[in-house]
Amino acid sequence: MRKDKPCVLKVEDVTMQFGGVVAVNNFSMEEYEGEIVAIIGPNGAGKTTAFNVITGVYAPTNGRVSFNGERVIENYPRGKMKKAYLGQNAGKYTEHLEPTPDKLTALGMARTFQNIRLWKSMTVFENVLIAKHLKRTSNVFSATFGANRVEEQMQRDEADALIETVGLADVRDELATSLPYGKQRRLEIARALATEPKLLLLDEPAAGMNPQETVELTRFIGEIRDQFHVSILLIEHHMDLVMDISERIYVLDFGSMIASGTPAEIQQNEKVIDAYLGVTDDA
Amino acid sequence: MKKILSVALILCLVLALAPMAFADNPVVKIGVFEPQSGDNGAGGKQEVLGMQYANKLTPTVEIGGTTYDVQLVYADNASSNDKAPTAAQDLISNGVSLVLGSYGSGVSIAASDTFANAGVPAIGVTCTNPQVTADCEVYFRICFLDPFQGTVLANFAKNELGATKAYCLAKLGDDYSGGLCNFFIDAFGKENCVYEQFPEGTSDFSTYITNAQNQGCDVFFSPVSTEAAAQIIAKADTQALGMPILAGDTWDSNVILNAAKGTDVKICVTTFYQEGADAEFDAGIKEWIRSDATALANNGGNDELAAVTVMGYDAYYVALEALKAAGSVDPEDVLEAIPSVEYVGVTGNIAFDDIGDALRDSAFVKSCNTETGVWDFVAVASVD
Amino acid sequence: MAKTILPYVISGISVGGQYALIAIGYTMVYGILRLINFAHGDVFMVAGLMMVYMAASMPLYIAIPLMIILTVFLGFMIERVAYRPLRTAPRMSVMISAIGVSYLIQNLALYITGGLNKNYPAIPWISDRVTVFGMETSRVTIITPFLTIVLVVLLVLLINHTKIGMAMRAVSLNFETSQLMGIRINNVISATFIIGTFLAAVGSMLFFTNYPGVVPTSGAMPGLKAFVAAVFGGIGSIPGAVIGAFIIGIAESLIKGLDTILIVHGTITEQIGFATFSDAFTFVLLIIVLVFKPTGLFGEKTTDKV
Amino acid sequence: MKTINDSRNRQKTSWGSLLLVLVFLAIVFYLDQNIKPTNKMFMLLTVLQKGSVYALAAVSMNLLNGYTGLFSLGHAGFMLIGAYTYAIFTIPSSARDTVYQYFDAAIRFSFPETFSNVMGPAGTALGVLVAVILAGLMAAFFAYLIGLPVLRLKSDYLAIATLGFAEIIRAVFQWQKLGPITNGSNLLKSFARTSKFKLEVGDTKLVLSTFVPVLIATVSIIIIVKLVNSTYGRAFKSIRDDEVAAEAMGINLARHKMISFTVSSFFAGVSGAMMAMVLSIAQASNFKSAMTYEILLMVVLGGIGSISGSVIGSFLFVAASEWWLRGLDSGTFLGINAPGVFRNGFRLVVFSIIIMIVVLFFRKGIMGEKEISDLFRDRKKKAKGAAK
Repeated sequence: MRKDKPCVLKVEDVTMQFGGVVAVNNFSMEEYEGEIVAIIGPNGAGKTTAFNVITGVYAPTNGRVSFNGERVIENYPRGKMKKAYLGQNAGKYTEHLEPTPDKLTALGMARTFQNIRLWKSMTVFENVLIAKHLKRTSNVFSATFGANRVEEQMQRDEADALIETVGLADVRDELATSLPYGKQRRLEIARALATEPKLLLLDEPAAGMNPQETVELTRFIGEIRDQFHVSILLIEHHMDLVMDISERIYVLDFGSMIASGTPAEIQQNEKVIDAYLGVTDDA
Repeated sequence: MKKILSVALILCLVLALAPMAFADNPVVKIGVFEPQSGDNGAGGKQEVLGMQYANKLTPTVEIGGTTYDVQLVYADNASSNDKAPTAAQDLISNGVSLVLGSYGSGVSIAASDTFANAGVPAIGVTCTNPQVTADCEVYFRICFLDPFQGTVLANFAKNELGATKAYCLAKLGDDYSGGLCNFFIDAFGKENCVYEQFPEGTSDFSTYITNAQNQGCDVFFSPVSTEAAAQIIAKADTQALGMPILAGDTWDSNVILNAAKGTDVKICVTTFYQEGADAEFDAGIKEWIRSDATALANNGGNDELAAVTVMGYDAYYVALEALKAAGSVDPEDVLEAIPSVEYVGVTGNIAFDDIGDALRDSAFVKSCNTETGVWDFVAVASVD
Repeated sequence: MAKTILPYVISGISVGGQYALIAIGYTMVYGILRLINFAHGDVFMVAGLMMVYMAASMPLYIAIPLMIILTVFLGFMIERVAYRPLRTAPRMSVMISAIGVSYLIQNLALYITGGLNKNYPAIPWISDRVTVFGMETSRVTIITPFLTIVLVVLLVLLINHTKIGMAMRAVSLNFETSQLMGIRINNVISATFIIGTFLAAVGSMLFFTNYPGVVPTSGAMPGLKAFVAAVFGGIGSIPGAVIGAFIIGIAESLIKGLDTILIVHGTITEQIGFATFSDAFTFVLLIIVLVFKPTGLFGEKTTDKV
Repeated sequence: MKTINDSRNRQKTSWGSLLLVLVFLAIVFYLDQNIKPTNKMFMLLTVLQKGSVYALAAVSMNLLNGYTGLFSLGHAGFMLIGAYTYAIFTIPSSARDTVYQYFDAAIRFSFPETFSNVMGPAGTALGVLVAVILAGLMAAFFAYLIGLPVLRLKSDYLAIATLGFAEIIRAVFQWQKLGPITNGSNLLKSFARTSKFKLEVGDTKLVLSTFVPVLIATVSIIIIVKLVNSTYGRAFKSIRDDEVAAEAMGINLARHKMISFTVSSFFAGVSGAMMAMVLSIAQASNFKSAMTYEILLMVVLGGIGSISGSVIGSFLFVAASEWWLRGLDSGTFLGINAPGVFRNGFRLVVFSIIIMIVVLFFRKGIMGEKEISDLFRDRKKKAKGAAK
């Protein structure tokens, strides 16, 4: 643990309840600057839901998320949920903060998607360039009438540099969707990096990849962390990858956290082994 | 495919521009600017019938010593104000010397600018709204105006029908019915009128009938298109309206007669012509309508004369007079000649005042005989 | 007061019943294909036109069934020709196709009728004049709501108790899964269109008997309003569409008479001109529903998946 | 290296396009002077005038439907607002009482008149320009108000809600109680219109009837092209392609949708103003949903997501329906004389069949998502590839 570094992400008592189903139950975690942290768990454990809460897709039913020491998401059981709430810590949180995902991205969180969501009709270059839109200072008028030429050129250069760095320069002008799967993943990560995040959230980055590609990806994620000075939070099924690069792991099962610790600790943890029924290898 | 399409389109263009076959005599073209479709399609067709009949009787005209064949060139303004300018332009580009029409005031107002811009004179046949000729140097007309017609109808309602409260119904955005209602209300007294407008595409007139009944009106004034009229009459019958329906010249049509036949609705209209005023003419045109299948269909399937048909007939001869007086087929000369044209037509004497309006001071009032399905003459009305 | 309002309500219920019959076609198609079938209103108009032409050349007892069969066939063919080839295309394309079909049908009707108003034939008995509560009206006005309810009950029975009905429910819940489970999607969709157009054909008979003018644009407004009714009641829900249609029919009728009602009642002395908004009001209602309760009165809530 | 080439190429294309546009404007100007209304070829000018109105309307709709993926059907409503704003503020005071014949006109102010009193003839032109811009702003303002509640709605619900709003706007403008402003449901006329656009230089009268609308459309479309190619345009496209991804990449959906919606409506308003000046009348009943559908079909014909496509689509649409296919309505077409078949309305039938064919079998329209400049570039690329 890098507790000497500042805390980038702090999740406190997050509970997500859909109707009468508690998908995530009282989940808390922390991530420190420069760390690679993984959330694992069997199918249906609530990983993706937790991920969607952190990235602002769903508002949690109860709990709080802080980013860079600043409270960004907070909610408490309201309205119909007031009575129906089945989780814990009711009454602990009293504010309602529900930013849209773009606000969180602006603060420095960027994500990728489990089922790659690139912009289909656009080239690799455009995909990266659009993610730079967030960093503009121009308004719609100055952009239309070309008063932002300097900024525009700068963003184009930055996008090109980024494409070069992630090794997609040879396919710069190809349609994003025409790339092989592995490169699409890479592009999605590059696109997220273009928003200049402090925290990069990867939703099953190795899903659908063969062992060879997975190995490459593992190396790639490590490189990114060092080169772009980002912290990384990932959800993953590939245990090889997780154990290889994560510094700490949180394990979810049936919505609740059953363990957390270093890869070595997790591999020894009985509860985790039980949860996975011994199938800790490639799930 | 795209290439074929574009080639085909260009081909169309070329062929459309290819010159027409020439007749022996030189040709003078008279534009017929009338709705053939849309709300006023039926009325427009009836108005055209008169011109066609006149053209058949008098297919040539002597202009400046040369005999010209008169060719009627048609353009459908589709009863729609936004299609009217293009239809007008179509006629102008076709080289017409002057234009007749249109049935329905809105399209005439809409097209007036196009005619003015090209300097092509137009003679309105039954467009009664004052705006048609106001502010437009090239527009003339041979019919009376709405302020006159509205007053005649209001007086008739008050004096002959003994009405004290009138229900007025117009169509939204229709200059003819809206204008006429306004002038009717002016003459009848605003405080004694209920004025409502229905949006385009309305098919449910039952509520308006109910409104009239509930507000205790004793005359139902609805100078709307014949399309709507047929439905209003049907509803008036099923809901037992209980007051006479009053309307303007558009209702002088066999569409109304067909709709009203067999009902117990009382309908009175003002119009330009009363059948029987010129027996010879009546017989001739009826004969022609019966013998020509298209004409018969355009007249609604029988030979009952509409006043607009007769007006169309007169308009054609006024146009010929204008051409003769101009001594040339150039629109500019025709425009100069029109103001001084005088003509004695089937519908009465026709002459123009300073603004280009007809000098007419009387209208016929007719009522519908619901048993026989014909118009009964009621009175000749004028304003003091 | 009651005497003043009653005629509006009765006329509104009647219009509502006719809207309901059209709205069911919308709601069923939307439930299954997620498509606003813009051409549905025009099919309704074509049913009216066919009746006009057929009644002129054959007795009514042949004309009416034949009209219904041909209308159903038209609805079936529209789906076949204009929607089926686009099954995998984006939703916008299908909607554009629907608008294109509507444009084509209207223009065809314009061509055939020459743009003139066609008078709907009087169907004996139902177009007779009757007196209800001291109010004169035609019999069709009274029959419509009852006939509508009977048809809707039959339809609900069909959907709940037959195999094809079950398939329809399955498809509207999840298109892909039902396909995987071996439901012949195309048959289900065809059946939906057939039922929808059948009801529209019946609706057109009632509607045009009541308001006997048929023009190429006759279907557009009733079609849109019926769609609004379907949204209002919660799209995909048949009872919802029916209730929505009745509410819209009555509201529309009352709006047209609101000036009169208020004047007779003494609330206002001068006209306000509410009647101008009789069509617009429907859309106001629509937008309010969409903004505050997007799933309509009886629609079920759905959550988007990321 | 690559980036420098890239930006140089971009500049080259834009200079080339600009030159083409100038040549086009010069041709239009020449035609304007030489084709008189009585000439058979005047239809060409009519097509140019109406075509430029629809081209702008189609391009602005494309900005929304094609580039931002917001399926809105409210275009006719915004054009109506534009047309009325323009008309009301350019009716000269002398004509006002004739136009508002049943009402006591409330607004007695005309931009061209006021400005020409101060600045002479140049003021008239400025007045027209101000009125056109005001027309756009008014439409954009209404779009903003409407957008607040409805832009959250998804695809077809948005379509039907905007369609509904257009109907509501139409009803409001026809309301008798607003008569002093809108002239009720009656038409507005006598305002500044293209047939009166003339410039007197010494003794020669220069006709600008076609040039002015074409110029306004051209400038507006260039602005839209600029917007589409800017960082905002790219953001719109990302929303179209994948809304969830766009939001996750920091694009504020509500804000960008609103920008696209208001800008699109601004230009819809401008095209409405142009419609009024070309037709020389403005009337609410003309701006029906059928108009929106027609514009949509033009967009589809040209290719959703292509601005040059929309322009080509609308000119083809207007030329075909107003000019080339007219023979289908009047008895003789392609030399075939068949009055029984080629009668009123046949043109529209043929036309709608062509459109259905495009919709079903050529879903990408004429241009797909490409622009004319892309075609040149592709050709160059191909030529290069062949040389290799």
